[in-house]
Amino acid sequence: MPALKTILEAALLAAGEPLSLERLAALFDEYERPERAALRAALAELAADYRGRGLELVEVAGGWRLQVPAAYARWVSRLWEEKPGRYSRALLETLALIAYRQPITRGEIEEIRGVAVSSAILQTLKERGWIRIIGHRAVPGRPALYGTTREFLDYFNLRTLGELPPLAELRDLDSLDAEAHSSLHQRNSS
Amino acid sequence: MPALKTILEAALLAAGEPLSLERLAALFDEYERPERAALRAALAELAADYRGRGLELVEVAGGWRLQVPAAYARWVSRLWEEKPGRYSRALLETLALIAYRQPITRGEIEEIRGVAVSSAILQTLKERGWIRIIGHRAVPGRPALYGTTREFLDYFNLRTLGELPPLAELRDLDSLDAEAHSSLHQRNSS
Amino acid sequence: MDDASQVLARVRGEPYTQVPQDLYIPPDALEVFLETFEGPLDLLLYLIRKQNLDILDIPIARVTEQYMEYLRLMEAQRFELAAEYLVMAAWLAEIKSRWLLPRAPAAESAEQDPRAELVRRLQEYERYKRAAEELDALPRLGRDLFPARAAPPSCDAQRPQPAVSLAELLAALRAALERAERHSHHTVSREALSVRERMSQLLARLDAVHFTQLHELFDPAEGRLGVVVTFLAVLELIREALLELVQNQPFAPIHVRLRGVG
Repeated sequence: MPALKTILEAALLAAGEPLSLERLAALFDEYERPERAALRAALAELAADYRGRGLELVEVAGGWRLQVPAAYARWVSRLWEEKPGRYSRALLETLALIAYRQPITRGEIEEIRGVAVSSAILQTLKERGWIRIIGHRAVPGRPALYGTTREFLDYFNLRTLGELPPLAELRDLDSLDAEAHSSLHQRNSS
Repeated sequence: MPALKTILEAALLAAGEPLSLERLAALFDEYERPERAALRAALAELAADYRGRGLELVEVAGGWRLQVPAAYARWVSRLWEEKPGRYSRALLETLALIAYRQPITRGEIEEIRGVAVSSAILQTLKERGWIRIIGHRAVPGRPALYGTTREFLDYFNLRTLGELPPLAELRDLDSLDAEAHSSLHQRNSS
Repeated sequence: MDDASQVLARVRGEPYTQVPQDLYIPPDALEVFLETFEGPLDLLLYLIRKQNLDILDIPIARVTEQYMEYLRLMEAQRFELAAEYLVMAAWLAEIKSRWLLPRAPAAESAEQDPRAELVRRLQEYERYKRAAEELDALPRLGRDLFPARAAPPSCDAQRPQPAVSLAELLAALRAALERAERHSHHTVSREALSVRERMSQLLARLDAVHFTQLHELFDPAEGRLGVVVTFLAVLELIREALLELVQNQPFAPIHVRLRGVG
């Protein structure tokens, strides 16, 4: 029998998508099935093996994924004629609001952005599998509440929502005088 | 700049398909593009690196391909294992009639069941290794006679066909239901 | 108490004449320019950030003036502005008028700054605008990161065989027999079972070419019952014309073989 870590390596490469610990354990017959601790240890070993190589092992929401590190994008992206699409600001802002403020209704998104949210944007986000309706607010009209999905986290290389960049702090108007003064001072001296 | 072999590794992993030397060379800007000999040498190095690992580099018609060695098929194939299906009523009735009335021809099964027995059903049962043709009836057309196999007995944990529940018990439908229910219950709770 | 010109002068001290330069956009680029704003909050943030103004201390009169100037430019181009821009214009005008209103010193601290709500909304929008930019900068699949894969070994996707319980088999038989009985009078009897099994065994053992001595079929180890079962099986096979029995002369050994093709 090959080493545990190389079996995991083979499975992760063949899958080409994140595999959870449960799915990795299910590769083995019951009598030879490794404990979770053994799986974790083998995964850690693998991750170390890949240091300095053209692949890395990361844990994202959907499980463990083998991927080509960003440092190689310069060469690897040449494989495809088509460049990856860019997302509009409207789409990204809508997605950010859903990610940070979920569950959130379309009306609430519009209130914060100060403009209408097009149905096309919500449709695109749904089709990409990044957002879904996770309920309805108990107010007249029962508007849909949106939240992000596991695929959203996987796509952005995140394990949990907690790994999103922190939101900027809101400053209070009362702190105006003191703060305005010191920030002016800093700006002038820098 | 990362080592040449790790760039090639990254590209081959991201491509997920064979890459020719030309395509590999095209990943590089002209000023940094390696010679074919250098590419070949780097690929040979990679192939050596993968010895004993869950992946291997092979040269195929379309170029160079990373693949999971056949030795890992046992575990990797579990990734795509489907959920077990269920047999149709028609199949179960056919199997039951063959078990209790062997040797029996297809025509006789059809006569009892009152409907045609599809070839697919007999094929499935044969492939499962539960029935086989044990002779031919000496009547016009020489229809095949079906019987059950050793594997059939093994599967149902029977030593002989005589251990099949007696048909008389079948008359008492209520008790059978109760029994089937309790045996199912036992299985679920064990 | 501040008035409009004081507010202008206090912040950064930029001359007012610079503002239209900031705002100047070639007419043919106007539409494109509008596209780049994600609404009135975004436009206001642009005006504030462009001039390095403190969001907590917006020179409301000046910013309102710039905002209106922008709308006038748009209108001159007969560009159809989204309603949100006009709503904001009305709101700004209202804040400005309240801001310029002289306030009683005693009430000053208790009274809310008329800009407070605007500042809150601008900050709130800006933090998500930033968040969107940071989200866009996160490494993502297909642009920065690529799933690593290798061709799987050839393995036929195994589909586990369905499970069948004896109870299911019995239920199936019961159903089939019930149906049969409703139609005709097939009888499937229990006692034939062991005989039937022996019939199958005999069929598997014998062939149509070679004769086998009948006594070889009987296994004394099975005891009397076994012999009887075998005997009944042979009789049944003969009755069903599956077996043929040959005896060359009386008391000679009896041979059996399967009934051949002809």
